[in-house]
Amino acid sequence: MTMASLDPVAAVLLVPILSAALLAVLPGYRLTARLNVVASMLTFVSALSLFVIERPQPGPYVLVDDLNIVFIVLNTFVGFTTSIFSASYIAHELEAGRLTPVYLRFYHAMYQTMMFGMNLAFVSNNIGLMWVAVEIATLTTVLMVGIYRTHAALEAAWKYFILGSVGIAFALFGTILVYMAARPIVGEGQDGMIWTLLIQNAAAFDPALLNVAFIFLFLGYGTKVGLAPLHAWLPDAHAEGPTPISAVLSGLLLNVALYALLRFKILLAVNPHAIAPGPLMVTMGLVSLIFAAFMLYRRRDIKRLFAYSSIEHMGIIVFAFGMGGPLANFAGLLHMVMHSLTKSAIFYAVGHISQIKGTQRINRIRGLTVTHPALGWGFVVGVVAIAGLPPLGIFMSEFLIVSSTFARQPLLAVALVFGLLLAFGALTLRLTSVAFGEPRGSKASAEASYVPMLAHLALVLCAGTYLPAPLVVWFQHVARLLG
Amino acid sequence: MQMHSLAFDISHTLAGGLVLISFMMLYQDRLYSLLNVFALHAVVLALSVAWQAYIQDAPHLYITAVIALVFKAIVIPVALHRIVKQLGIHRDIESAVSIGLTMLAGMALVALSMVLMLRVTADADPLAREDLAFALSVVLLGLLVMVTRRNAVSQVVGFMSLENGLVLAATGAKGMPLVVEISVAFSILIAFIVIGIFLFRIRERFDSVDVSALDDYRGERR
Amino acid sequence: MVVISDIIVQGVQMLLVLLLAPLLTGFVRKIKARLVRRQGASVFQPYRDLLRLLRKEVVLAENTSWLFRVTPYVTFAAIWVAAALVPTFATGLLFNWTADLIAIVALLGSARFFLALAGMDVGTSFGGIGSSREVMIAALAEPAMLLVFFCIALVAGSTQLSTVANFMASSYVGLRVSLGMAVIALIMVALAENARIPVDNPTTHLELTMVHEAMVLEYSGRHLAMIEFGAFLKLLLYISLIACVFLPWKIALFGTGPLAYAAGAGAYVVKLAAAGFFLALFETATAKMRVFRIPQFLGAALMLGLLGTLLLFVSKSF
Amino acid sequence: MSSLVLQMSCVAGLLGIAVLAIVLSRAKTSTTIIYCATTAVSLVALFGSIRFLVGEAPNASGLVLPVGLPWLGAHFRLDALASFFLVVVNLGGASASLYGLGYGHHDPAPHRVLPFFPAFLAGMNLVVLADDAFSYLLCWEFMSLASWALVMAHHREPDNAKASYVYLVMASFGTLALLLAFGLLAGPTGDYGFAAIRAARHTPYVAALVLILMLLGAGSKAGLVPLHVWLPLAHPAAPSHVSALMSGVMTKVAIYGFIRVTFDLLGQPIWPASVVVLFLGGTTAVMGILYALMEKDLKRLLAYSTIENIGVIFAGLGLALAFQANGQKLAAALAFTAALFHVLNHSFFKSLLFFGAGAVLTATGERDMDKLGGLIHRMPFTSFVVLVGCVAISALPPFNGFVSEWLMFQAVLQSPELPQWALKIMVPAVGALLALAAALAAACFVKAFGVTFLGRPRSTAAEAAHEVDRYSLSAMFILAALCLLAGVLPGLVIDALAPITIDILGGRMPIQADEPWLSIAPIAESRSSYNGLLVMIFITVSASLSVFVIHRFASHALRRGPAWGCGFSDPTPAAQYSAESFAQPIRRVFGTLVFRARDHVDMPAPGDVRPARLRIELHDLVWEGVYLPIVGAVGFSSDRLNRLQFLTIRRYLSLVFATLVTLLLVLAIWS
Repeated sequence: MTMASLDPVAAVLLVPILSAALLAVLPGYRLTARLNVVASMLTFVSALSLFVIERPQPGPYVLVDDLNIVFIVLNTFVGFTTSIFSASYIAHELEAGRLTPVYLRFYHAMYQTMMFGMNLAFVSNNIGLMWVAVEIATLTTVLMVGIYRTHAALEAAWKYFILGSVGIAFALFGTILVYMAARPIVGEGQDGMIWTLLIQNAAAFDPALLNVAFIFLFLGYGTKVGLAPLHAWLPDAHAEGPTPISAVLSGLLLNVALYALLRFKILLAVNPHAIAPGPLMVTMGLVSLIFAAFMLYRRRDIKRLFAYSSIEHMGIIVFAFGMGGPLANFAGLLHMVMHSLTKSAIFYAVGHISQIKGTQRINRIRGLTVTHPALGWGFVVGVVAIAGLPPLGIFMSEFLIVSSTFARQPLLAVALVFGLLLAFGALTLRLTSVAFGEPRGSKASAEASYVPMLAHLALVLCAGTYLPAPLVVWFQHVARLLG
Repeated sequence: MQMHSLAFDISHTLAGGLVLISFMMLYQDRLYSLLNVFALHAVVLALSVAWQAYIQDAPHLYITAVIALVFKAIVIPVALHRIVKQLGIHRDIESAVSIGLTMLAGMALVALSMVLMLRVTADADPLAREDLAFALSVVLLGLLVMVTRRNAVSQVVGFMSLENGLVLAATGAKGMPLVVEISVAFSILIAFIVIGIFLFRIRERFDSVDVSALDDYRGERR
Repeated sequence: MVVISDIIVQGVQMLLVLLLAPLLTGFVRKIKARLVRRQGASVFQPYRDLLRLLRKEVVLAENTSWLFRVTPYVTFAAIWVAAALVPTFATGLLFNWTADLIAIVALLGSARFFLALAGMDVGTSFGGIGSSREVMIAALAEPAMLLVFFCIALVAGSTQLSTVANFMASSYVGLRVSLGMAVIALIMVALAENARIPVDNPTTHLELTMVHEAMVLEYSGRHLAMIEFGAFLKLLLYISLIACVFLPWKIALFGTGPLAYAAGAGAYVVKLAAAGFFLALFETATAKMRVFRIPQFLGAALMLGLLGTLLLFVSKSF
Repeated sequence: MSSLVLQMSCVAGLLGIAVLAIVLSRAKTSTTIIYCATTAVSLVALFGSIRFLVGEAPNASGLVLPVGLPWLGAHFRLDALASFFLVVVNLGGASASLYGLGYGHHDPAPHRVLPFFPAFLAGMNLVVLADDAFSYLLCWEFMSLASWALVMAHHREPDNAKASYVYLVMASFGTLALLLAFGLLAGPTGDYGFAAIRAARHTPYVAALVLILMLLGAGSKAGLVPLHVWLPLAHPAAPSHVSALMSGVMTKVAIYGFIRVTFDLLGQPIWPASVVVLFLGGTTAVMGILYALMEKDLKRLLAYSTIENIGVIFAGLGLALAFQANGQKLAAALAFTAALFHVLNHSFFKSLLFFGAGAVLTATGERDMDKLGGLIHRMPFTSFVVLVGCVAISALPPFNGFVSEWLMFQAVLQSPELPQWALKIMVPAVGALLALAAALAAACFVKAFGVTFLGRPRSTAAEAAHEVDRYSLSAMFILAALCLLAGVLPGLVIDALAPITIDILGGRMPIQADEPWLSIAPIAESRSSYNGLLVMIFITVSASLSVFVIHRFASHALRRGPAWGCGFSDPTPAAQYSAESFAQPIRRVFGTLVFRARDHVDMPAPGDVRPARLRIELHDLVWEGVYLPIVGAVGFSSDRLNRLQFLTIRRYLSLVFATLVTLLLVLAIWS
């Protein structure tokens, strides 16, 4: 841990991997859970310290710039809160006997490994390394999705695994192509993969190669982002895995893939002759949004419901980045952050709910606000937030996206609004049935801490009404960076 | 980076050979023969990688070649033979699309990849260009195998041939770092898949592992 | 001093309408009787009826509330005020400025409103029939009347009855299609509003055909007297309305001394008589129509009114 | 500046009260405390806004808070228009709070009402004060959200779930429409401040689009047909004092939004806009009141009549647009004043009537008029004030409803000055529609009052009814008094509205204070004048005169006896006219066309003992023709798409493959 004080970047990477090794061997639930929390907190702290200390020079492997620091901090923060949530959640799972201590050890180790993978993906300055990191994160989540060993869980994991592998392959091919494009300019070997060098010379790259590369990268990482029609793994993985993992998947892993996409979008944007990635992203974003919105109506499993809502929001974000421009990019970033916070908060709530009620069937859950006021209203606020109602954060980003789009591309904005309204209808429909009406199901009080959920919601609420000026300046800078 | 024509021709022939073998895979309708063809595919890949290692005098590529040879050309096919026996998967492949159509689609894909790749501006060295074109077609053909075959084993085979395409591209890319690591990583991935098939007793096709089964558990039924 | 005289003239007018109203009804009844070769009661019979009713005791149904007892006076007062607003023999009277044509419609409307409520108050099915049919009729009659008044107001450039009357009397209005339509529509509305044949039969007591009568079925004694009196006034009001708007012949302008007033009053009586005669003639000549033909009848009035208003623009636009 | 600060601090106070309510949600005394607090704060805000409006030359003052959109901040501004609507909002808020002091104690779940009630008030205040697109929409949606929570207060009735759902979706639809409108106004650079928007030049294309979007957005909140469907569901579902706020005030806030954008931000209007608004207003008025006539649920009837009044207001605004587009300031001011006056009046009597409905609800537990009746004997005060409200809303003199109606007609009579033929023809037609609506409204409220309060009780609950508490009564009496006041002294109101017309239209009506005898003359006395005070005096004088004369000179003997009824003595109260039977003639006349109404009579054969049955078939054509198809389409497509949830992995792979190939093809063809 001494390194953490020395070099935060190293800490961000080392703390998780070391604690993963430690957790793999340590027995006992209480200790490991606590250790998990502590490790995540340390990671978060060291990530925060990235703001204060002067940044390390971009090396061949590591890079810290304005873009990824946002992601890292968000990532480590949600990782931290989720570890708190997972402590109480896993305790219940142990009592319920759905997990054995062995798997628990495995779970914690995997958790930290995944955090490591994601952080690595963020800080890596090398597109090959980034690829590796994303795959590490993916494969660990695959293993965790299947951790319950139920038929359903294995199915989900398997599906995730196969589709993920294809995605991996695509991403790799794209990466190779980028290298090929870069080689004549930046020369052979390591340099051909170093992001900072690439971005400097991208203007001279061979556009035709870049185009093909982008398509493969888009599909490869897009599979992880969960863009329709590459989304198939996402709902089941969310629904069958342990809820903390669902939270992390929605809140973080999707962002990792998105981050990779953004990197390459910037790369392409630099090259004048390459295709504009915008239309592609806008199309896929809209398709995902509207498709997911329709799918929301027929969901019966509460976790699948919110998994689809994640697809929907990823669609919105990709749409925003596809539109580009300072406003839309700002909105996209904001939306991404807000969605991570909100969606993970919702999954915390859903986790407690499904544990209390002993089911994930929506129609078996009713009148939560009556039986569990705190949980129920928290859930209400979360869903209201994710549905894009003020005074919560997502409203602001949606406001910016829609209004800025309508002024530029009215038809696109209309389609976007259509999707938003559809999704809104579905979510509120479920909300009214779950949170209100005659209570149904168990009324047992949950012995769980709502702190993570409430913390997230508080942040979202605050962001919806007041964004601190430094953060705004930061975002605007990043937005300009995204072009 | 002047490449004298012999070397060029050889690597070109090998790459072309890979594409050809991918086509052979497309019209296999017996499982065992498919596996054998795949073994051949792997061998040719190994050769081409080795050749690349030689002409680029990049010794680390030999490792990749060896992996390809040992792991893909021998271990995996054998393992799959075993599985086919043990799980009593019957021998002939039911394909979703008729062989003829598949062949036509394959042609189209190859044409597509050519069109895309030969756009690459001339100053990129021709070898890389040809290689990429072939690699892309191998990748696409592998994917085609995956989606047209209803049989888990043949789908794995498809995936592996796709991955061969990747390795071909990676090795063709002169001085590309991490190639070895990547090929190792992929071999592990494939091992996982094979083990998965074995563990989960996925007999006929991935379809038996279909999500509708999830719904017995979670009531996502229509 | 001027104010005093104003008040006097206004008072005269209010008393005049009060006195003439029963006489008009009696006159109409007499003519009707003569037309069907009956002797008929004397023209002063309505006065006698009223007095007798006033002397009788009131029998209230058990369920009735204070509303039932207040209504006769409210309706009477509303109609009376409305009548006072209409220039009969002279224009520019004191009250004329307090309200205009639209207000007159509204005043009659409030009279009907309370009457209909009173009908509901008893809690018998007859009151209900009466009220519901009455409001149905009103729902068509009122807009028709308003449209007629739009038409008039657009011609005269004012909804102020005195101004209208002056305009009609003084300047040469010319024969306007729309005014013709307006007068027809107004007459139709008047028939409906006063429960005359063909819309309603004031003399019937066959339950299912009656509208107005059903509504006031439970009234007796002085209450009935007030309501009857209100009805008389209403008839007078409509006739004098038509008279002062469409034939403001000899109507005295504001402030032209007593002589002019006297002449105006004479002319007014003549107009009333003529109108009463034609009314009687019309009623004897036609038969009552089914309740659900009434909407078509009034709808026609509505259309005429609207048409008149629209045609105005045609005639105005050049 | 100070007035604005005062308003803002009142809003802050309301929000604070909301938090307080959450804190002591379970406390016994919470109801009293909260409603007292809201009453006090609303009164302060009310007097502040009145002072600003009628005080010396109201000049707009702005305020920027460092919240909301970061680089913009939250702008708030108080001008004449805003202050008028603040008067409406806070008057409604104060009376509703006062009413709640009594009514709230009957609430089964106060902790589901108390926190949201102040928040709702705060939201409405903020919408009126907001001065940039973002804050406006934020507050707007916040208001919807709070009211939604209030509709959800009695969430155990299944109907309320549906009501609140439809409400929320429609509200969101409206917000998105407004969002698009503002996006268009703000332009790609995104200067969302109203000042910037006001300054910018807008092309006719933009203006037209914005108008349509505003009609969708504000119209859906205000309840313009065909966007009204949520209103009769949601308003009755809420607790009665909230229904009063939603009907009497929130719809007005929507109208404020419409005025703010179409009159203020868009600048000089174009005349075709007015045609659309006029048409929508007229049809909404007539449709709304016809719906109300068909209704037998008291609160739903009131909600539908709200739709009618909204239609009237929009018609007035349409007139104002028409005149303004042709630069006829005076006529425009007249129409605009009429519309605003009606806004004020409707907020009076609709709140009053909803309070009355709430009183009936607490007294009998019934909303179905066919189970009520005879309440005038058991609830004398309530029935009296409700009668006042009914008279006022039926636009009968000397009450306030008539004055605004009258002004409206005066504005209609200005139509000959309009150059465009379309308007020449349109305006009188709309006038006819308004007249029809007014007459039907009278019929509707005869029915409402007659069936609910008069006749004989139709159920034991109605027999056992009792008068309500004094807080509710006082709230109702205050509103009734205001109805009368505004009716007899309209001149004061008109003069108070003048600053707004000057602000928005640049013209004003003649100063009514100069007119003799407190009468009002919109253009000139020779054209038209009305004097509510005199009319009232004359009526009272002549009525009391006749009473005096009769009781002086004629008999005042009186005897109670059984009802005569032409000898048919019907023992059972069921034989009375019910709400539906009362509406039958009008159903026959209009319903057959508008609702495809059919009466199915099942008359048993002679000798058959079973009772004859009458079944009335009504179709809400808007719901069946517009909304059900949409629901069906969504359901259908989600069913179709839902199959994608059940594919096999190979199929998913082929999806991926297909996507890849398509993209590559696009690339090959494109570049």
